[in-house]
Amino acid sequence: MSAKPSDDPPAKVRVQADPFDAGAEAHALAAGRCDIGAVVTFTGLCRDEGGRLEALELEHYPGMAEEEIGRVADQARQRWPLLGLTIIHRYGLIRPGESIVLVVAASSHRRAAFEAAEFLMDYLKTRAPFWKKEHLKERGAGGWVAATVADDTAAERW
Amino acid sequence: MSAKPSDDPPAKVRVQADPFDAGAEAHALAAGRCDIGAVVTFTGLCRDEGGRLEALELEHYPGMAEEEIGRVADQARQRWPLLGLTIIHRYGLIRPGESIVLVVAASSHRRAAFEAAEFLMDYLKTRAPFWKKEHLKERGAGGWVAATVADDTAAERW
Amino acid sequence: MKLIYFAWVRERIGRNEEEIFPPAAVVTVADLARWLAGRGEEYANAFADPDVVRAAIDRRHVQPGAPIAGAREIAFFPPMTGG
Amino acid sequence: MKLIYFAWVRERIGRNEEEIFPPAAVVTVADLARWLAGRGEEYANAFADPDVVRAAIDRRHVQPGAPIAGAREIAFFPPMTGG
Repeated sequence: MSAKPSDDPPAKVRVQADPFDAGAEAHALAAGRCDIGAVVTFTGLCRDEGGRLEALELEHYPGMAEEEIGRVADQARQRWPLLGLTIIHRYGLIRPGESIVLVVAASSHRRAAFEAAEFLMDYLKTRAPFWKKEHLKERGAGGWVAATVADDTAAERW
Repeated sequence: MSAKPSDDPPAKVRVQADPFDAGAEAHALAAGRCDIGAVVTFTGLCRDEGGRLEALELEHYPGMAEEEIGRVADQARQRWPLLGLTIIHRYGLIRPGESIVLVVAASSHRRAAFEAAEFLMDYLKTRAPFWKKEHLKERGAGGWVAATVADDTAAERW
Repeated sequence: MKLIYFAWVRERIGRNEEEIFPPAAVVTVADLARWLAGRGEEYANAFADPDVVRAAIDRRHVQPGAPIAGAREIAFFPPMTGG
Repeated sequence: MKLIYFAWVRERIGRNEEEIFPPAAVVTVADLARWLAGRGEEYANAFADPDVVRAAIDRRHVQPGAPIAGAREIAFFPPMTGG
């Protein structure tokens, strides 16, 4: 499948400390349109790792974070015929149960929306300049979360 | 991957004429929980097919629709370790831009949530007893939408 | 037993549902479809391509070879187009 | 040129950023990492496993062999764990 990003609405990319409203973002993407047949929304949340975790601290590279997400978004828009795309990534202190990242991909058919959303998450995991540090309930500041081979492998699928 | 459906919360399955709020359903699934790391929400919407379509009329088999969706949901819960699952399918007259179907799958990791949501949509397309009839702007009642080979092929992947 | 029809199968036959009493020789879903097709033009039209029409017994999908004995409700319908 | 550090690279070096003036023999990102590692224990510690530390030049990911000539800002950081 091919698509011309120049004809599509640009991706909406935001890097912010504040929480976001996933439902409102997904709704905004499709509101007033009659050509969208499928909207896939991915929300990544902070887990407490079996009660061990007090919070995650997300450090990011200001400027590059937005730019790199924008580049990954452009890749997705070149590979799939998307009719809308929103990506939001939070930084700062995030508690278990809170959202960290949002990807909303809209297309006329479901396969493109699913594939683009999954591609974007795989790529954000390995290319977006964010680093997670654990804050533990028991001992305070824990270590930096290690990158996983599984995430690298997932990104190499595409 | 394996999971014991008996230990999981049951899937929430609804077949209804009324619209639904995708964001509220996704939020309800994860609210108050700290073990969910990924929520994938799929919304299927009515397209106007380039302005041709006035509305879709969805006929369904009352009783069997809920039961068959429940069976497909059980299959998904057996194949992936889901921490929450909501499926809503509308029937009746649906206008372009309105939502038709919702799948929300929650898991601790993204791969299971993505795969389960995609599996569910592929299976709902070919197994849930719903039939779409087109109402055209120009000539009134159109024909019944034909099942596509692509949908059958998609369901056979799993 | 009760028969129930959906979508263009329903429209071609001209009714939503009916009670039927097929002869003993009608054993499978495929037998039933053939027997129905012989009941008149509207049925013949609905079952013109027997490979296309799908069936459910008591709200579960079945193959053409499925026995109908003991069924309370048998549904005939086109390939599904939900989702 | 300006160097900028993130996560445990930043913590080990003990600063967020600094201006540096490497000698002309430092041509690539890998050269720069080796040169930095020789500046003291905290740098040696940060670049102990040079295959692990990633780099960006002017906010774009680069490979160790990338030339640093003309760079305004070079960042060093561990493998990313966002998403």
